[in-house]
Amino acid sequence: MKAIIRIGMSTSDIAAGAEDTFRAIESAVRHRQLDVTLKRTGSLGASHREPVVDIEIDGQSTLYGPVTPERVTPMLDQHFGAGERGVSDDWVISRKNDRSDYPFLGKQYKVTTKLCGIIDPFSLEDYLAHDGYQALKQALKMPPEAVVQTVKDSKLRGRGGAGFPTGIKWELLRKAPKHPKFLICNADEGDPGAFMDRATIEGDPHKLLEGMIIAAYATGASQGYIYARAEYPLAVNILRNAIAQAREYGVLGENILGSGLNFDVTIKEGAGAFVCGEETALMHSIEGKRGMPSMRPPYPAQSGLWGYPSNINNVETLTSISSIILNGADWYAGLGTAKSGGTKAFALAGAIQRSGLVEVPIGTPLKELIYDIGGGCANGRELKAVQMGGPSGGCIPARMLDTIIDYDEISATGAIMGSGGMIVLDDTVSMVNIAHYFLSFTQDESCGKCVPCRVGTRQMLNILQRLLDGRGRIDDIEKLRRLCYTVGKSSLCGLGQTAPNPVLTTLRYFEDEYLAAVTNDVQGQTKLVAEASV
Amino acid sequence: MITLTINGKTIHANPGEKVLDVALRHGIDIPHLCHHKDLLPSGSCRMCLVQVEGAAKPQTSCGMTVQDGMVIETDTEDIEAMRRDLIDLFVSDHPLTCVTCDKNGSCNLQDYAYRYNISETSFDFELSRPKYYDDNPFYIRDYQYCIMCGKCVRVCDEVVGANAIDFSQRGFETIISTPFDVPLAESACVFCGNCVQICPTAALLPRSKIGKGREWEMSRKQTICGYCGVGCTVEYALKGDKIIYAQGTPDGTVNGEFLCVKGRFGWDFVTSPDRLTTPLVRKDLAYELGLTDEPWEMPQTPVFKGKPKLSNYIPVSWEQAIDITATKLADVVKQHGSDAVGGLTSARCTNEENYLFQKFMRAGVGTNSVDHCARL
Amino acid sequence: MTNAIHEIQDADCILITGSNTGESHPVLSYEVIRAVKKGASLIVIDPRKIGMTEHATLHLQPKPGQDIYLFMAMAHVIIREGWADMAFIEERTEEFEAFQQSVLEITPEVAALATGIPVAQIEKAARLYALGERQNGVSIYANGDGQARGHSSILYAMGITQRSNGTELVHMLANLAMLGGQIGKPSTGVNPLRGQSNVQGACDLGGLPDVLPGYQKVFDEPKRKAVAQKWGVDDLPAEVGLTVVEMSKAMSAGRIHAMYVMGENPLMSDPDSTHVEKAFRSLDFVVAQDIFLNETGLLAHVILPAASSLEKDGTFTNTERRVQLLNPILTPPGEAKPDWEIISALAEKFEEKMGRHRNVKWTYTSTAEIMDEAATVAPIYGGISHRRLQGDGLQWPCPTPDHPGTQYLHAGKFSRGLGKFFPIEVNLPYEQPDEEYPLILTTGRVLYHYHSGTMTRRSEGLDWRVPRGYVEVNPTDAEAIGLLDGGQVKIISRRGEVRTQARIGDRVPPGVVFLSFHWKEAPANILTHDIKLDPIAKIPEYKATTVRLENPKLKRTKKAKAR
Amino acid sequence: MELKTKKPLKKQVYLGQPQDPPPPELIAILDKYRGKPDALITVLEEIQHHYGYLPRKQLEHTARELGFPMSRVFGVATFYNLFQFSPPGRYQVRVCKGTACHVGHSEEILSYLKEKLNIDEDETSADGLFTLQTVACVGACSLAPIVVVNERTYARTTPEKMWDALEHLRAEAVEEVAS
Repeated sequence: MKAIIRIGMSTSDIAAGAEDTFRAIESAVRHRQLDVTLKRTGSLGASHREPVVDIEIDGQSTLYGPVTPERVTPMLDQHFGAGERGVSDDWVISRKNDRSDYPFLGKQYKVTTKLCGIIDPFSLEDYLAHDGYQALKQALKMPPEAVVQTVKDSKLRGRGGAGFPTGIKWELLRKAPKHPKFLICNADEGDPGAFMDRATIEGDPHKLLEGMIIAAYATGASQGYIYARAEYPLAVNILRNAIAQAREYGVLGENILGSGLNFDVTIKEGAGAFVCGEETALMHSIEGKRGMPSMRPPYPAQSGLWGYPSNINNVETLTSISSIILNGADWYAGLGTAKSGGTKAFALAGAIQRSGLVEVPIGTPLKELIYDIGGGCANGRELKAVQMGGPSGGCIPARMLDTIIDYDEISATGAIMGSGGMIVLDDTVSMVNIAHYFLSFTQDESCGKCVPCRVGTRQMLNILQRLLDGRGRIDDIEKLRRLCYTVGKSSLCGLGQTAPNPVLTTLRYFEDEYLAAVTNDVQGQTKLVAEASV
Repeated sequence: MITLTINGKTIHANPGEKVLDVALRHGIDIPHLCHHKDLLPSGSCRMCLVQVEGAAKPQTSCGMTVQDGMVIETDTEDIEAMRRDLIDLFVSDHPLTCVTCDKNGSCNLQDYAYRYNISETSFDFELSRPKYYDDNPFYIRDYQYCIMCGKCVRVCDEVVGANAIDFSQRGFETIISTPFDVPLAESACVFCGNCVQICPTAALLPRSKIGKGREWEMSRKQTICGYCGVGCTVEYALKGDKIIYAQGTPDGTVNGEFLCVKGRFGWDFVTSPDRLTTPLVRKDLAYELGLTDEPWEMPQTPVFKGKPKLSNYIPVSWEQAIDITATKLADVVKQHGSDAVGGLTSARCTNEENYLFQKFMRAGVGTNSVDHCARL
Repeated sequence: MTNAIHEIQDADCILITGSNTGESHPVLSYEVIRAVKKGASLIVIDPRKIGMTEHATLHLQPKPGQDIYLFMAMAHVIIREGWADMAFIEERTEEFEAFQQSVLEITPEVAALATGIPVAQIEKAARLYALGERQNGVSIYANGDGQARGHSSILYAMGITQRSNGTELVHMLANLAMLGGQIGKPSTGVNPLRGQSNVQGACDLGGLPDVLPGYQKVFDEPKRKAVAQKWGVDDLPAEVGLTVVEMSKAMSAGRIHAMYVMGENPLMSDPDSTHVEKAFRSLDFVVAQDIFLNETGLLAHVILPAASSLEKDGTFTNTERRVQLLNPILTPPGEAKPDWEIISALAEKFEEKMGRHRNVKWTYTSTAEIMDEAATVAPIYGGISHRRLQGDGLQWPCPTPDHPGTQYLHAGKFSRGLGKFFPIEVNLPYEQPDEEYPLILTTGRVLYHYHSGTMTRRSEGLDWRVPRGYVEVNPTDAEAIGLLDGGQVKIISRRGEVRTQARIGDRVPPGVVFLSFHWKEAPANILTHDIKLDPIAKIPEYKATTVRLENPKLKRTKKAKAR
Repeated sequence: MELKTKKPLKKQVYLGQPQDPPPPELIAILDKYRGKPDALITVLEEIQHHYGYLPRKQLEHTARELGFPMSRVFGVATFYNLFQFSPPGRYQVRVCKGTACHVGHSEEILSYLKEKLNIDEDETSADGLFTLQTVACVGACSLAPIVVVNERTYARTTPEKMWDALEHLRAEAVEEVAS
């Protein structure tokens, strides 16, 4: 009998109490002298059922969750002991290897998160056993131009939010005349409600490294940086370990796998500034400066880190690469829509039945994601809107859930694809409150460099606060629109340019809520005017 | 040579130049608050946004390098409306106390508020940084007037290299400060005042200027600084016959707009009450010449132990002074020969004076023993 | 300066030695800062950690007086590594062989021993300077393939010249420049930074004992005669006169009986003040012409009140040889007059008292008229007139009225024809530390004050910032006498002692103390000496006086203990 | 305008910061980053990790030792959320402000704790036990609303439950001090 017990030990598992569960299982296994391989893994994504434990015996897997320490004994009894004693069906997530009996997992299509929750992120062997670094070996046999072309053909677009075609970005860096060149992985996942990148790194760090090395080979970069959030200590720890392993294995450092490629990766921990998600600010932060964005042009591909050509991709973009190389550009492009290939991961949260990390092909209707995978609105309430893209994004109303997940389609609604935060809002939520929430976040995180963002968002927030307090003035909505326009058009960087989005989409789809906030006061003001004229 | 079109006008520029610089040189007035020709572009004021053909969004002209065939509009209705809003936002965080403000008449923000006809903000007036520092005799810092253009930080870093100040905090609370808000004297500040010079508003003002008059009441005169050998052009603002403050001028030959602490703030010795205003003869000589009845003897206390005392002297007329000096020098020459007189000319006098002095020593007295402190 | 100030910001490498540029020439230091921010490399050679070292790529701290070894070793390395610009040397210079011979023995290892600077740093400095290597960024002088030698500029000041071997050091710097071909091009050259507003002009126009206006030697008969003729006299004295330091010796020796001092304060600025005071007191007659009553004025019999530079017109020549116009901003106080009017009246009267009836012009209607005359006398000013100086002024040499002036010297050809290499001999300071006087005192300036302080100490702000003198002491030397930061300390040399406040820190290395000479309460020149002057330039050795420190608080107890 | 400070400024000789050597533990940190111009943020992170906050004195040492202008050190330290200038309390109470938590009314938890502890955000309670902070998102949205105290996560919490938890911690601390 070959038995493996996998215990999800990602940050979210741990927050849900996975440490205690792990200890309980560990001591039980020792106590019972079971011949079982215990494996700490990343997260399977089913956050709503964490801590999650997978017991696999002779290839047959049973997935449990949430597994509290009290549930350990009956659960182990079930598989290794005297028989069934008190294991409730409610504890079981899935009894099928393909998880088709649990729609949250069964209906996803996993590429970047495929091995999360399956392998031990601290084990290089585990990664190698799952085709690890095969894509790199394959890429090194191709001319770098061909690698760039493959990525172009795959229709992979930057997963950081703006969706710029990755292959073109690589080509720009490849063609830049100056050396050295830098490759930066943006792992500063700053959107509230987004944790896809963290989960990916915590579940499968080598996949990111493999993507970076292939990118370095394709673009000619000699030094890589992973800019990670300091708030992600576990992810950073896992990455450090993976980098050390990769160096030892010979895929980082000089003359990688005998190909003549030299490339190494350094981790830079951010210190908490949302604006550092902006490329130029991120580079300033790597340089050890205040993370204030600078003007573009010059673009990073011309003059980036230390003034040298640089390329920034986010975690999800880079973790897509190895699968593209292994399975081919056509396969990847075929997953998505005509203009955009592959899959996209989302952190599904808010008023949803089944929350967690999900990955679906681009082109999937929102409805499918929310209802089939997420199980619809929680607590029997009515779904009002879906917020996508965090502070730079917007709210898509329930009636538009036929919209498919695609950069252009989502943009057309006024929201953005974003990095993958997806918050489901039910009918108890005030949309003015939501706009205020996101704007107060942006306003708080504004670097303060340019006036529209520094003062403009402040003034917008003041207006929203008034509306929330029922002190709205008659011209407030007009002013708000004017500010949205000016701030969006004239701000220096993406943070300011997209700051009005949460306001704009809520104004567009839920104007009545805004009007309601003003109306009271309109009457008041009318009354005042009337009194004055008497 | 690059050819581009701005507002329908064909313009030639050198490769590498920025659109804003080129436009300003050709008399196209693109509004700007954070731009300075000697500093790296920052793009923080957003006033110089222009519409570039083919670009979806307005572009920042101070940071944009000219390219052949560019077609640019600097004052479309959309852009002008945006600029108006920006000024509106600036003044929501900047008191429009122009009536009593010492910057009145030379304030860039005031100029734009005038241009866009903004007498008060249409938003909520909310002061983000009402901090006031009067911690040195050279200049005050009144941050309620600061518009965060960052020119002071850049000049301190890029030109002076002192790095006394930097942005601190973040967002709406961003402020320019010394480390831990220490007084300037305890920071790395060298009091060159170049930040004061290029501050577009009243956030940084020379202390000597405050309450001393309106800009338009002052006359301006330029000369060469009398301190070190660099030879900076300094402009003095005078009210009547009083210097109110000194500053660089953008077209200073050697120094551009920049000065040091002595050149900018060290001119007040000129009006010191210690200035010599009349020729003087020491009392012992005066007695000898019969100019006074009181006998007097020069004390033997070493000079550094004593204090310069005017009471050791009696004032005389110029005629007397010149006569006495000429007589005394002539006596020495007649008695001991030309080389018994030595002359020290001055590195702080003009070329003409030095020329005349050595001419006097050589052709008049007849000695080459003329020197100055060139070596000291 | 061989080159113009504005060229500095485009240099690829800047070597600063013996110049506290940030404090003594602040605005010129802005050019250096701008060059560094654009990626130029900066080598600072100074025993002290001056402000510029914060921006330096390389800060070399030679033991005071030993830097000649460093420069020679740099030359040694440049020749050894093949970094010398041989094409330039062959085409433009002479006597290279003799120079090469003189640095043959001075390997970096030898220099390292003498200066205390690691070999690797000497080699790096040699490379950066000779090849004009940048830290980053692209040289504006780079040609397409990026192979061109970068442009390196040397800036120096009194730290090099106020030494008993100052002339040799200057020759050595010129040798270095020629070795790398770093002269006669923009952003290169050997650039002395002149201290006073018009020290350059005072020299140009003959304020020196050995030259007539335009650096025409007094013993060069044809030139002297030509000047004499223009002035309307038969001939002029042909013997070289006395320098300022020599004058005070001559006063003591009874050879000089009267002094005419205009706008100077030798009592504060000359070495061995005690001796200078004695010398002045011995004179029959002293006339001081100044804007304030200074220390020297105290010993004068007649004081003539002069106008300050803000109260007169005329011209100044700055350190880059640029002649610029002054404009009066204020009127002189009381009866004070511009110096030229005073000299004019005095000369006229002097002629009269001498009973002469010569046709020598002493009376002028304006400074412009004086300049017109000077232009006919000094060929380098030949084309200069006030009318032409409107705007940006002119950089001499400007020999003719249609000459545009000269931005940098030695372009294509050296002024003297071929550039001459001077073989170098090692000479060290006269005073060497010993048991009694174990420390080396170097004097200099601070940002907020100017020369003997007569002006700046009467400026409210400047005096507020640094109201008192202080001596910089390394913690090691402070500890030895129990001296605390801010405590009183006595500095004693063989000539005298001063008492001042101590500033303890690592701005000076162990064994070195620094005192500026701005403070009459702590007159640094009480300590300095004029024993060994530079044999050619006659400059005293201000940068290496040996002293000892005493802690006045400690002295008594120590003595008591000894008993 | 008129000067707000009327009295004449006092003359002073400012001798600069005393140049005593940095403490050994700081040297150990700084030695790793000498000659690395990009290390400032990393150094500050390590200093904060060691001391729990950024002591002014150590920042001054850092600036001088590593050759950074002090203004830049201060500018960087005040820019990033992570850094703090005063010693934190024994427990760092961080209320998550992520979207899911916001929708789950984390605001109420924050204001309740503020009221109960009688402090504002980023302040430490008078007894030195609790420092109240907010965090943008801890990324455990399924457990919203969340409060993290030091390393421990309190999931799906409420104002009252959270206050109870803090009371419990306070008792623990008191007990520990007593013994």
